[in-house]
Amino acid sequence: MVIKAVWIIVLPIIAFIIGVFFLGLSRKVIARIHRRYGPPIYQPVIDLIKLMNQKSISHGRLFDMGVILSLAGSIVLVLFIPFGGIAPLSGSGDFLVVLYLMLLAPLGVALSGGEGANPNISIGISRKMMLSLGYEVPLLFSILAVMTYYKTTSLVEITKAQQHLSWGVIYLPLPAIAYFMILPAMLGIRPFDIVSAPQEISSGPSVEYGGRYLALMTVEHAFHTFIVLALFVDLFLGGGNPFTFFVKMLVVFLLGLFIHAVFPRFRIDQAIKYCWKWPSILALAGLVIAYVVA
Amino acid sequence: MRRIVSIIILIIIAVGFIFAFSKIPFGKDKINVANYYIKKGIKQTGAVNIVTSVVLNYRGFDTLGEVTVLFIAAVGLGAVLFVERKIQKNMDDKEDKTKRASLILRTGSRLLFPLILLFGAYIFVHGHLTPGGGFQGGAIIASGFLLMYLAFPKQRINKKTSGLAESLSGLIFVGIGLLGLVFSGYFLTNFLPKGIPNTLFSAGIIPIIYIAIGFKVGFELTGIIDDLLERSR
Amino acid sequence: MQLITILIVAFLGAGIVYLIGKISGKARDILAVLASLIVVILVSLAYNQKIYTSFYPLPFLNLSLTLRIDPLSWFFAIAVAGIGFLSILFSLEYMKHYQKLDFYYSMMLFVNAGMLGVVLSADFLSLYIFWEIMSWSTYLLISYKGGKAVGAGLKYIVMSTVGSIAMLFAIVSLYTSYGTLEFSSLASLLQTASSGYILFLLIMFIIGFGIKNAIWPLHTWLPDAHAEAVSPFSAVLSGILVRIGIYGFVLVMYSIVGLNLLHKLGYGLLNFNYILCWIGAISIIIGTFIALLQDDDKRLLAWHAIGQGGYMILGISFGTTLGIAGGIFHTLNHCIYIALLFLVTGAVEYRTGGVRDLNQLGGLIKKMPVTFIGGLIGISGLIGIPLTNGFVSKWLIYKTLIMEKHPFLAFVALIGTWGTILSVYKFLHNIFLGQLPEKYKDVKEVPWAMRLPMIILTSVIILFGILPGIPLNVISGIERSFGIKPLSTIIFGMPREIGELNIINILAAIVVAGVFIYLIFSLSTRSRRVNQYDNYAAGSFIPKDKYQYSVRFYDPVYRIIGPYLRDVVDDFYYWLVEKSKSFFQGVRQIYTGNVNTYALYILLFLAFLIITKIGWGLW
Amino acid sequence: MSGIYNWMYYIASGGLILIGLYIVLVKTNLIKIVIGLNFIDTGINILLICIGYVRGRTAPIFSRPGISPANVVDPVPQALVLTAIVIGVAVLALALSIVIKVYQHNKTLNVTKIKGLKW
Amino acid sequence: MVNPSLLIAVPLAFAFSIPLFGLVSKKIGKYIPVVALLINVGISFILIPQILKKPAVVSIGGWSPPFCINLVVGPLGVFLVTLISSIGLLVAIYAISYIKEEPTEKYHMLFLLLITGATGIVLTGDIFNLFVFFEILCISSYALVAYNKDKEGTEAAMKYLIQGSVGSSFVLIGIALLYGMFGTLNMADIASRVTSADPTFLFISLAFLITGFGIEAAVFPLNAWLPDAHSSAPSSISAILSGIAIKTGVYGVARMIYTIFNADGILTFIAFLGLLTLLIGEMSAFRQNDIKRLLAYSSIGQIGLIVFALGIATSLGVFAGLFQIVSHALAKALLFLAAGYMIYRVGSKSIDSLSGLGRKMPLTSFAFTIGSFSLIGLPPFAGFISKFSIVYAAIQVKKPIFLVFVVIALIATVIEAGYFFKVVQNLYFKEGKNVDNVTETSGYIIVPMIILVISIIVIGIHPQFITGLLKGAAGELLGRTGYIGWVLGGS
Repeated sequence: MVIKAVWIIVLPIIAFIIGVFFLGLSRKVIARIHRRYGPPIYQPVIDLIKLMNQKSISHGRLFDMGVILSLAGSIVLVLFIPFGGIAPLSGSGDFLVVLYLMLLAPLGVALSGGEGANPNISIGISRKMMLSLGYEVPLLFSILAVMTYYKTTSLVEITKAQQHLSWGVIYLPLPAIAYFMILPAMLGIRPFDIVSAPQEISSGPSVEYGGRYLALMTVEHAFHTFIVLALFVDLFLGGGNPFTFFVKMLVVFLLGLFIHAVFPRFRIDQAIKYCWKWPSILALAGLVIAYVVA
Repeated sequence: MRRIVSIIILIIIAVGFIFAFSKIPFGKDKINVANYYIKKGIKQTGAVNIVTSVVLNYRGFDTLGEVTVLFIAAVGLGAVLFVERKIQKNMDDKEDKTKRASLILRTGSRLLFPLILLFGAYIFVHGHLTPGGGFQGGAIIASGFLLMYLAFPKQRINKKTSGLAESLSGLIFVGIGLLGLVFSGYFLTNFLPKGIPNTLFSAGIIPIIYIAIGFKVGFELTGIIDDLLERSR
Repeated sequence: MQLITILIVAFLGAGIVYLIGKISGKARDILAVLASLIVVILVSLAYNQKIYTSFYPLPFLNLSLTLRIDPLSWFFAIAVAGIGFLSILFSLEYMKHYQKLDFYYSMMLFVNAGMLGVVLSADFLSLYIFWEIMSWSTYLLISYKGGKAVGAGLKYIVMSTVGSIAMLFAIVSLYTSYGTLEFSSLASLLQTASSGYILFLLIMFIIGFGIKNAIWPLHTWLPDAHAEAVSPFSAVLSGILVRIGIYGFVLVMYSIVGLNLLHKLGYGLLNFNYILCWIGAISIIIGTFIALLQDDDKRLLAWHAIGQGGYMILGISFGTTLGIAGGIFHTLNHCIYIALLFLVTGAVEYRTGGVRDLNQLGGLIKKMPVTFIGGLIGISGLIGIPLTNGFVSKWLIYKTLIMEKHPFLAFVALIGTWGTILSVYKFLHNIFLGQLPEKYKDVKEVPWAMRLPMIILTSVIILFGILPGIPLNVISGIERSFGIKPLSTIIFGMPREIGELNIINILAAIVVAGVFIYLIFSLSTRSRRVNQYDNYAAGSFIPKDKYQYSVRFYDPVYRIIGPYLRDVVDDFYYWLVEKSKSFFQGVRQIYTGNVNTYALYILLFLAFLIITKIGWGLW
Repeated sequence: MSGIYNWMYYIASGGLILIGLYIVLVKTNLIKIVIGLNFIDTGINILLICIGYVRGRTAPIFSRPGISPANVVDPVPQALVLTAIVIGVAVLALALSIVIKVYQHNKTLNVTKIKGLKW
Repeated sequence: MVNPSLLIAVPLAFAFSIPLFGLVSKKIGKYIPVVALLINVGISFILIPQILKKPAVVSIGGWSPPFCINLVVGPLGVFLVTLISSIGLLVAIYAISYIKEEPTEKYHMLFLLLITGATGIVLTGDIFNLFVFFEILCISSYALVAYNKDKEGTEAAMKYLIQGSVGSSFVLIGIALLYGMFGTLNMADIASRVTSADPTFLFISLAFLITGFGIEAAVFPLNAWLPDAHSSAPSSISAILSGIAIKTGVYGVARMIYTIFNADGILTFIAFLGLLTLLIGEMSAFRQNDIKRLLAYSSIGQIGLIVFALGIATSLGVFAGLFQIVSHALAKALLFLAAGYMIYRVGSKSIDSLSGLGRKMPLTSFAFTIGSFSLIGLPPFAGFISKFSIVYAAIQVKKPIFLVFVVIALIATVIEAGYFFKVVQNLYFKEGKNVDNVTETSGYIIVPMIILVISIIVIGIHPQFITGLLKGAAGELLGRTGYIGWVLGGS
């Protein structure tokens, strides 16, 4: 019980650190691919401290609360996703709960941005919504394939079933590939950075954010990155202890970054069509196989 | 097209008729219920004319209906051809297109009219004795009026009086029926003494009803003629 | 006696309200509220009772009308009474500017009374009678506003009549076969029936109840009717009236036919349950994704009512403990949040002068905060965000689908949820968020009589979201009465053996995390409040009132999916109606007006009769 | 020969009825149609009389001596015919009056042209 | 015991006396039908309990049954007489102030005679007498249809007259054939002898009779007169024609088939004919824009339903058919009365012009609504019970063909619901164009409508008021040996 309580406090911190690390890493890696030097890996931390002390504007109560809700949702989510076998709250909610809790963060941003009353925000949120509709199709197919295959809705049991190298990716390669293909869309990185495209819509939903708002959003982004990757590892790569878990996350992240960094940015309709085409077909095929096999 | 279809249909119906008629041999004695009337009619009704006894006694109710039908026709005709009095006056004032009848016709009809009336009265008064009766007599009376109309197109019967006569004679018919109900418990029963058959004052209510019918039919038919004549102007 | 009292109060209330209304408008309003309140109280007093009364004999048919209360009927009765009361309360202010209010209130009470009658009936004849009363009074209320509502009302009542005759057919067939119409006796008598007959019955009842419940492909009346009815009545209509269909499904499938027989129907994939759930799934897809395309807020909600109906069907069609519980619970939840959302749109209409076009609204959050919160919580419930009631029921349904190995159905359900998110966010965003147009500068929050129902419904959503055990307890009572293994519940969620769901932990986690972040947030440098025009526009000047970027909010998606999402069923019905109209037109040409022809008909008939006898020797 | 003799009256009555029906079916003039109706009536009256006739017997009026009950025809059809004639007259009169009105309104007697009411 | 012959004699006497009263005052005439029918209603209500105990056979003229005309007052007769005189009474009250076109006293005479004819038809036990009363009914309705003397009325009357005369001729031919075969005119007597006759012959005479009565009953191919006549007559007459006159035709057909000929074989065909009538009627009504024509076509449909129910020929089926007669008579009379006054106020028969009348004429519109709801068969109105019984009866016979029939009949109900609901919406929920100075009716117009509304609701809620009578009536139609027994005294 005490251990659990400790983990409840520690796990978000770990997630935060890993997430921020990935943020910094991605900037560095992309810079290197672009033949730039890039900022130091700890740059996001510096940014955060700076932002917390900057002045900012607010458009109203919801503008504030939305950001808080968004971050709180992400933090809570961390507690439900096993991290190397550690999942302090997984008994209070299964994968379905996770799927729904994943909604809190974008909803918070959307609400907050909505009150921001900036056309760019509206466009950004609209794009975010549509994009999520796009990637949810293959995502749900692959998740359902996993759940069908392992006959459970509990993430803990899914990871448990993948002990001893009997990873999900071996039995369910197609859903895994599909998940991997939409990973950048979920993370909002290239070529799916349409939501926050700085050149087109001035960073979209975060255009009105400054100071502490931007800081919290960055933190949220870090958590989000952690969650998406952790989920992938849990579902397809068999979890493992915290260290191997981290390594697996890192590998997935870098792979994704390398592959996707070279693509140009999609238009939103292209993105949706892409999501609904290959990843969906693969994931659906995976689901059918899982359904037949299970 | 329509003709051909019609003829085919009519042929089918004709075949039906043939089938049906072949089961009713012509001229054979098929009298069933009517034997009762033939045998007991004179005794029961006092009328030697069995047809009359059937019409007014055994099947008196039909006759009441029949009278009603004629009444309806007269009333309905009046209703359908009704014109507001004012308009009619205007028409009268304009001009009268009908020609005056010839002298021979006028004189002849003046001569014949009372005779016709008398004959009609004779027919309906003797309805229970001889062929004839109220309807026939009424029709004869109406023909007398028709003659008068031909001879004197401008003259009219008094609508009010004729209406009253119609109404009263109808009421007499129903009233006699109701009296029968009162006296013997059946509607239209012959509650009066039957008298000696084959004399004028016999057969109880039959002559009374026939007289009423005679007046009624006479006035109704006259009324119908009058109405039609009125519209023809 | 108690049940009879409820119905008498309900029906008499309707009548008296009309008469009083002729004397005084004020008294009528008070009386209407009182009548509906008394019904609520009376129904809640009947909690956990089992009553069975025969209240009206029809000796010439050898039948008597009966009423009963059991967990199922109580559950629906309280929902009916509650929603009825709240929407009448809401009407007090909302309807002020309308005319024919006597008629309106009386019919509202009448619809409620009809629904109560339906759920309290203990035999099919009384159910049918109350069902029809409910149908025609609904029709009158839908048409109440005139204009477009007339067409909507007609569409509704014609489809409803079709449903009624299907139901009537089934009922009469039951009666001729078994000589009784009481649920309890039928339940035992039907156990020996052939499965073909059961299937026939079920299909007929599904047509009957399904048209009310607006399952695909019987849904086409619903969007028009919901959109065109006055908002308080839309709340009743969508919240509970439509869901009386679910009551019917549950009643027929589990209370009367029973699980044993249900599972014997059909072979393999052509199983009855399976087909029913695919119908539900199609309803979800059609409903939520067509909702995405709507620009009229009530129409959008209306399509969601169809979609959410699909979830309920999905839940109840499996006949597992979890599934039935999920389906019934979702019915209740839906009734709460959709009623709330319709009241919200009503409030917005009330203050903006009847604007329903999402593209013309915006930014009302600053003017109508209570309404906004209602809307927010309402859509959260509709989506099923954790901590709102919709979450628990949807969770139960998904869980059932995955446990029963129907991943494809689960996919449909989940993707339906995403469609829901998109469309209801648009609903919320376009009404309350974004720029406030100049013309709504002086809009005020709605009066208390309208706020109160919204507040009550909002708190119920949260309450059931956090303490799902309260309603689930009643629902497990319902399941017990069906003879199904009842759902074991704890107050905060599900016990361990069913699945991992403990709302209180989630709540605690979110609250703690939220408070923690709020602390950090407020410790950091303060921010400055600015007005809505003071924001970043890349340096360009944006004129007022041209600042709406919410028109055609999801345009790229429309372009991709729009062509596939035509309501073909509706088109088909219209085509059918048009074709039959021209056919009818043709039929009446036989009355040509020519009397020769008429005589020809007569003789043809005679000749036909003769020829059948002589020619063919018939008869 | 006796066959024809037996059938003659039936043929007359049936023929009148059929002719009347034919007129009603085919003729377009209202007056003619009314006359056709009258044909039918007459045909039926003859039919009734035929049915009541017994060969070799006399009218059922016992006003002269020598007429025995065994020697008279059926009185009932005669009574019926009386009624039927009156009804026929009534219908005829009413029909003509209505025709007069129709003519006033339509200025024609052609039924194919009087089609104000249809469908 | 009141003598049932008074039921005919009283209105007849009053009808004949109207010109006499006219001498006293022109105004009395319009009250005479009310008085006469009030007496009739009283008599029939006194008769009901007595007749239910023991049917009465009353001879006219005092001879025993086969030898004279007699009235057979069984449950069916007394039921129909009560219906006829009640509806007649209400319509007579309505007509007091509705009929303004001269010559009103002639109208009232004809009206009273029409009712007399209908009463005679259902009471008489003699087939030729039936024909006579049938003619009374028909001829007075020809005259009344033409009563307005306008273009439509006379045209409709002309068409009605031609078809009606052909029909009566057929009836007379049928009677002549029957007389030729059996030598008797008493229906019970004929009924007791039919088994001895050649079946082909019997069928041909039955064909003539069915066709003849079918024209008045407005069964499908024979009903072309109905829409014209019902829509062009004065509305009070439309109400009577729809409410009563066509029912007597149905009575005629039913009496012939059930009692006289015992023609079981044709019953399914009759049911089919009814169904066809129902479909054609409802389909034709659907596209109408003339409110009275719509109601007229709806009458065709409802008659089809009645005939269908009678064709089921189980005791429940006949019961249901008779119940439908009641509910249709009440509802359709109500509809015609209400529509009649709306038309009078608005000045147009088109449905569109009735828009918005719900506000201006609330009571009339309410009456119209109740009537149409009852016709559609919605609870808690009378029409529901009858429709339910019909469906029940049709399914109960357990013949596949009747299952198909009942499905089709129910589909026709949907069509009917479609157009009636449209009209109701028109009344209440559409903006009226030129109804500003339309006012509500009052007095003699509204009373009958209110009574009809109340009776529709009361019968709908408490059908037991009439079910006993209807059961007896159904028993009379189906139990022909009983009928023969009453009249001829055997068994």
